[in-house]
Amino acid sequence: MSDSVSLSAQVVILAPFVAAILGLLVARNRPAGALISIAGAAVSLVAGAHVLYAIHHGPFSPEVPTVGPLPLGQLKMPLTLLVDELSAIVVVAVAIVGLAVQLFSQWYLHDDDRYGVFVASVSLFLSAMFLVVLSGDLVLTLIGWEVMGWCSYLLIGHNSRKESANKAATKAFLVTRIADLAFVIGLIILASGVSTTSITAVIDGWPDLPAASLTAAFLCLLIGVAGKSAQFPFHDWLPDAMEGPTPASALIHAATMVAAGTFFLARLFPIFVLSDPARLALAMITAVTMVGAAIIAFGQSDLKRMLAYSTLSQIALMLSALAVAPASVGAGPGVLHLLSHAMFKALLFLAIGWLSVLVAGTAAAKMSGGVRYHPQLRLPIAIGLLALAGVPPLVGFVSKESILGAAYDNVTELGSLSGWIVLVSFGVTVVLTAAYCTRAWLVLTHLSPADEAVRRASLAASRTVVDVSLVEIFTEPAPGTVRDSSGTPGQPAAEVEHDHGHAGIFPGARVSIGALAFLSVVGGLIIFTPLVGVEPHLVWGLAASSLLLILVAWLSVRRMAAMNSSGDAADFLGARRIALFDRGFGVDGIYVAVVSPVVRLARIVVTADRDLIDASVRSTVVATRWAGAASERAHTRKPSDYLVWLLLGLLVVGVSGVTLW
Amino acid sequence: MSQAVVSVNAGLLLPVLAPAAGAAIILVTDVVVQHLRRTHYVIALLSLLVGAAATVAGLGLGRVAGEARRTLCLPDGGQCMYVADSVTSTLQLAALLTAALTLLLSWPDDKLESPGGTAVIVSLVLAATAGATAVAGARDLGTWLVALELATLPTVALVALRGARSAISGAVALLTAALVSFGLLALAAGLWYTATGSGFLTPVAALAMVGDPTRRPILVLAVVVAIAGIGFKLSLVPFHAWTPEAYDGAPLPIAAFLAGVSKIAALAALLVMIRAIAPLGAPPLAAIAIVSAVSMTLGNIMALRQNGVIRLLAWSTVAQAGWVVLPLAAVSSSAVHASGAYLLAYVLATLLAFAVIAALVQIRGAARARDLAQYRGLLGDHPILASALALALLSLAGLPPGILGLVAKVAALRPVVDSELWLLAVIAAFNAVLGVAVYLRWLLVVISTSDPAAKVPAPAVPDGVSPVAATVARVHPATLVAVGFTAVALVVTSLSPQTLVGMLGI
Amino acid sequence: MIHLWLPLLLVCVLAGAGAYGVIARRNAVLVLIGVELILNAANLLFVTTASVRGDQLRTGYVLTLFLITIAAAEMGVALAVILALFRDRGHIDLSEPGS
Amino acid sequence: MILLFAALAIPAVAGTALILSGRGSRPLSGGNANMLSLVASLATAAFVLAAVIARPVVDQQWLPSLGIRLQFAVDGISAPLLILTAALSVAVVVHAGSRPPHGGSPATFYGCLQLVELGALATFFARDAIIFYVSFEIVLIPMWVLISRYGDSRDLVARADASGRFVLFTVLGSTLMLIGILALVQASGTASLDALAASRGAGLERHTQIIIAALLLVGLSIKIPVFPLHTWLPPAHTIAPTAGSVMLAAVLLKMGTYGVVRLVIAPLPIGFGALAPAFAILGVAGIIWGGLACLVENDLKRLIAYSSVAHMGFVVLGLSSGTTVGLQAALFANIAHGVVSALLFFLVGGLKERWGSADLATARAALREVSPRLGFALIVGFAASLGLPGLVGFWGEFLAMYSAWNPAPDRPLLLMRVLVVVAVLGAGVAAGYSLRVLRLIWSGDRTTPAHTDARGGEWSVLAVLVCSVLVLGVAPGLVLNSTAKDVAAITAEVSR
Repeated sequence: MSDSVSLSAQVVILAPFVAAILGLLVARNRPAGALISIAGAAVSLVAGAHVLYAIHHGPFSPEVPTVGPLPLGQLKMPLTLLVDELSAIVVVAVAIVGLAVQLFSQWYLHDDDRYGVFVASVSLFLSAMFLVVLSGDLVLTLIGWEVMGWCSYLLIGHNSRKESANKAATKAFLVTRIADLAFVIGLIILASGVSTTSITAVIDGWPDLPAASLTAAFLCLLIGVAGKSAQFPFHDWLPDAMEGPTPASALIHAATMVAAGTFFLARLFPIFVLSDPARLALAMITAVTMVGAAIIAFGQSDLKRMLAYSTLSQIALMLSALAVAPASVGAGPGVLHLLSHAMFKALLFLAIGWLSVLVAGTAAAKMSGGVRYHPQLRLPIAIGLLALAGVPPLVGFVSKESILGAAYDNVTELGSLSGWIVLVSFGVTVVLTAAYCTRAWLVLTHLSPADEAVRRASLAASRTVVDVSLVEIFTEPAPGTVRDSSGTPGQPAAEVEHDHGHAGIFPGARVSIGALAFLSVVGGLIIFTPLVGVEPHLVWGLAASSLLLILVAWLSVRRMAAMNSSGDAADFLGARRIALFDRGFGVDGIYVAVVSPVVRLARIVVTADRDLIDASVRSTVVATRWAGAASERAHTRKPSDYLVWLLLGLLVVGVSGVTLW
Repeated sequence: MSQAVVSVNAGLLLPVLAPAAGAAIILVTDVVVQHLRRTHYVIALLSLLVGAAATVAGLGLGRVAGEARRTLCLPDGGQCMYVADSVTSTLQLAALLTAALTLLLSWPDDKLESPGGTAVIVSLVLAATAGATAVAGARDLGTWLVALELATLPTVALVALRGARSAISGAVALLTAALVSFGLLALAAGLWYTATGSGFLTPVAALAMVGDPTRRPILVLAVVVAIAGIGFKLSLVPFHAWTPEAYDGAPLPIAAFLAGVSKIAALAALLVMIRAIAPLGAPPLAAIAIVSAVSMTLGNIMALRQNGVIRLLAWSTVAQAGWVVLPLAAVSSSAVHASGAYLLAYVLATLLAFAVIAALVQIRGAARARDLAQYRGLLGDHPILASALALALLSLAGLPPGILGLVAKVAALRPVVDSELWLLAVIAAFNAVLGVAVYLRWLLVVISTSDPAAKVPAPAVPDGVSPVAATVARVHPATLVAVGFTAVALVVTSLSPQTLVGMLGI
Repeated sequence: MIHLWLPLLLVCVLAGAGAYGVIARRNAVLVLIGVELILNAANLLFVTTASVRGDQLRTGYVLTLFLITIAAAEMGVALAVILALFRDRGHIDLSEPGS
Repeated sequence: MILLFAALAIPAVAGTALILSGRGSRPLSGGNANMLSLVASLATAAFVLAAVIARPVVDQQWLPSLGIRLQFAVDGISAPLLILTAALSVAVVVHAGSRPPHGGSPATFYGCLQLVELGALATFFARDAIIFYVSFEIVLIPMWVLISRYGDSRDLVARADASGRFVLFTVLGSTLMLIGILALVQASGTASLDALAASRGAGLERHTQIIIAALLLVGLSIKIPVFPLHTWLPPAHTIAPTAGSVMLAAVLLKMGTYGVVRLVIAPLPIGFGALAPAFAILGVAGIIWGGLACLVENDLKRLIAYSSVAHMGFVVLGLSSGTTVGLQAALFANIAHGVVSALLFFLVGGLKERWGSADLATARAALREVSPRLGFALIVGFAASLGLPGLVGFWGEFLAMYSAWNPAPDRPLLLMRVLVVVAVLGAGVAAGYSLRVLRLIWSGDRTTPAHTDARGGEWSVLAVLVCSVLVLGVAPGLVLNSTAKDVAAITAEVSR
């Protein structure tokens, strides 16, 4: 079986990669593009499933070769894949979401002239994510990691005719890239310690090496993870990334890029647990993010952005599991939540995307009552929101409770600060999550007729560039979220022009939503299989109290919603505050504060390059001219003067000759 | 006076005797048959070629450290007054061929001369050439002084003979400098004699004083005063001031002569002295280093300002003279070879440049041929000449395809580096840059497309006649031969520098 | 060696005077005289050295004769050029810039 | 041996013939010149490829008086560069076929390209230090002619300035290098690069090594170019015609770093070790400096020139580390930059011709809208330029940083690590300027003024380069395996 596992693992990565290249070649041909992209994802799913099956049924070699080791002298770089239970199950989850997204895109983008390019990018994205998941080498991880970032740039900026999409794409890439700089250094430190980039060697070797270096490495890695997983303070790119088409959002925010950080830390969990300072840092980051994002999510006027903030919060949950899980528990709870989040969040995005097509918008006002008019969406969205809120027996409940259990174990076994931090923030987040889920549900099922009057022209006016500096990208408020003076919710630009008319949803897209909904319901059962390696471990007291909290949130949001006519509980906050929420409390300011000095510095550099460095070069020209003019004057053409020179020359030559010889 | 000079090898002396005899024959012929022109040139060229042929045996080609041939020796196996080793023979060959090319260049001009002027000019050229070949072989103070003066005085006359105003001031500048320099050389000879007690400019003589430390400063003084005296002839700063005046004032072929034969004679004289003191194990000569550095720098800086090509070449001579003596700052045998090699490369390239200018004088007239701005579009109008000029300029700049110049630069820098004269080497590097600027400034004009707004009408090239044929038709055959010979020589030596450098021996 | 002082001093004086003449005089003929002084200094040096050294070849004396001859030839050319200069400009002032 | 001579003789003869043929009564037409040049380049490429496979050795007397021998050979380090040179020479000719040169006779243009190729090939073939220098100089005049005659003719003063700067800077550099070479040859008694590498500086005093290494490094740094000796590069690139920019960036700059490996690191390990920290500092300064300049530069060609400075900074950093990883990184980054800069300059050169200028401050049609092929190539080019993993630019940068984090024992560890941190910031800046350019010209909704997309020769060249960027990015072993053995030989002493 070992050969077939290796082959399948390679196919998992190669299939979407080949699909991406082929897809680009046939980008103009829509059916071919659809076929190739869907086939790519499907092949990956099959191969992934085979890997998952095979490794539980027989011996296999975990190290799978790729392009061969690189000859780098002292540094060993085997560039192998690492197949084990962890990577196999995540591969399958990613492949499911990927296939669903590809199927859904076929319908969602059926009138987009760049459909072919889009699905090719998605394929490449999937390939990169598979690479991260299957990677047994830090460098391969980095490759997948960054390629995903680049693909996210392409996907978010898919509608490159629209300025806001371009800005969001640029922002997403730059923010994650800057965080990745630290990530690269972290990887270099890890590799340096053991002179190899093999992950197994890193895990085996580091326990014997100085803990300070390990902490340094992980602090660097955490910055990268925070960037990629959109954790505070790098979180702001993700809500803006909603500018991308909904399938892209589903892909980026459900199973792949943002979860890659979780997966990577889970992969390195055996040595991550050795570094308490790094774990504390992660706990604090995630605590801030999970609570903050959940609060902001509640106040969003745009339901898609609300989902984006909920993603931040949920990712923080997964990461917090890694920050607190005792070594005995392992990375299982975090990974479990990764899987469950992949299912229900993909479900939610696709379903909201579907709805947005039907109601032509994603703003809360636009979607108000949407589910009532489109009952076929009632069930999927309900399942998704329930899972998100963590209501039993849906998959969200199972995974969240296992995280809770891990935190509890931490507090009881280790009693560390991070355990407490996570436990408390978890409790707050449960309430808030239930609250915004309830709010969303109430909005979607609101009775009053949808306000069809609000239609704003696209912001994507034709671009007249003078000089777009990087500052500008960050200084303008996120588009489509500004409410005008009448208090009418602004139309988010994302889906405005996306007019599918009443073209019926394609069966493939419908099936994919159905499958995701099914998995969200029964996915929790995975805990009873050996696939994840998590002991069914519910702390009943905590589970009961979290259920209680959910109930309380449900009731209070219902009350709030009932108090205003729009049925939107968030209106309770008032227009001004919601605008503040929509801007994500202005975290953009941090980026501006970072970027504008850089641009100022760049201007100084250009000036210095011209007026200092190059001026010194030019000064030689001036000096030469000046010397030429001076010596021109000296050459008087008088023979008598020349005779004086001659004898002076004799003097110089004589003196220098006699003294210096 | 009991010892007489016993050995006289006339064959060995032929490089000196042939041009001298040629000069005599021409003067006699002129007395007998007046108004001859072509005959004089033929006689002169023949005598120069005979002399050149006589040098071939002494070249270092294919021989490993060939034994020097000597004559005019003292009887008891003592020292010789004339030594023809590979360096000597090569410099002699170069001087003779350069003189021949100069004559070829002046051939078309001779209609302008007064009747009988041809004989005077040609014989003066031959006389100066004889001086140059003699000084290369001279190993005693007397021959050295006389030969050097023989190489110098006729050039003053040659410059002055044209009688134009500019020629007079050139001649005066040249004359005054020559006179004072000769005075210095005489002093240097006296000091050498005082220091060594010998009239020979040989290592044996120099080594004789090693035991007496008080005489060493006198020897040094002799050397540096000689450098100052020869510096004038080599156009080294600050002894250079006559150069632009004389080049500009003199007829073009004479300027070429000054740039060629005169420089060969001067370097030959300097090399005689340097070789004499080289075995002393002398430390680097700061005097030469200073003079070399200043010459390069000033020459290049001034050349950058010139708008007339002759003056530009004059200043380039000053700069190149700095390069020529650069290796001599390290007093060694390899430095002598390097200096000789650089000189050969410089002379060849400069001659080609002068030959092209001479051809252009015939096509376009003197005024246009001397003005840098008028070279615009030359590549389109006269591709052959422009290509030859480009090759010459690039050789002077030391850039491929002028690989000869490049190799010369390598050779010149090597002794400097070997002696670890880092500062001098770096100054030379900067001057290499300045030099490139000088020659590319000219080349840029040459390869630029001609300005359509220029008032000068395009040369009337009939349709169907290639620019090459048009060029050939309008240039005197002698000039064409000169251009062709130097160009081919430059190409061949660029492909295989060994043919030139190897002459100097190892 | 004390007796050498005088001739050598004279050499220096002659050379210095010649150099002064070369530098300070503007008249071309006076400059020529300066050069002659330098040459004579060299001659004196040769003779002095030869008398001390007892050179078998009599180099010093022979060279002195050589120098005198060369100087004569040189003066011939020089005077011709100066004459041409005078014809051309009407003066022989070397401090006038050339054309 | 025939292979080697043929690989050098064909461009030499073809170049000379083309230049001279432009001067006859019936000058060669542009098409014929292109065809002739293409045939010559292809033949050269074939012989180079054969030479790379057969590894012939030539050792002949050339200038015995100065002890210079015609020594040519191929080894693992030079092989990738040779292939790069030969391939790009074909590419520039093909590209010029669909975008012909302006400003003078086409035959001369192609002739100069052939001579540039000759010089570059000879440099990489050379096994004698002096021959290396001679070859190094061969490229100068043809490149100068390319810039000064075929360059951007809108501002003639700027053109003369740019071409002059190029040639003068480079001559200064190469003459300093010559002084260094001569000193090296004198000190170690041989001019053979192989013998020099084998001796590893044995018998040379530390201070001698330092002086020689300093001379060589300063000289070569001008060519690379290393901050602050880079100011000739932006104007030269801005003015040069597309083919000139490509050869300049992709081939000529490589001669500098190649020279550092051959002439400094291999024969003077101790001297280089002493200077490596300073060299690394300048390299990293270049990374930051070039990157920052790109953030606000408004001329696209200048921008790419500055990004070249930044990229070469990574090469310098890798070289300075003194380890096998570092050398491998530098050599790979060399090739990577060759491919990427060639791609970008082909693109930008084509864009400049279409737009009439390379000014970013003017509103242009979005490339993605009007010319998707150019847009695609651009996005791949800049992705590679910002060092995106999986593309060719990544490996050199990452490995260079790794190597500097773990430098050879005689390097100051703390300093090198600080430099890595700074360099990584430079990589961040690279992302900034790359995205800035993409935002300005790739995305957006303008479709006016419309221009044509890449077709024919231009598109095939771009496509091949895009493929190389991908293939080398996915399989860096193609280059690294070639260089590994010889690099190990060089660093064997250093790393211990």
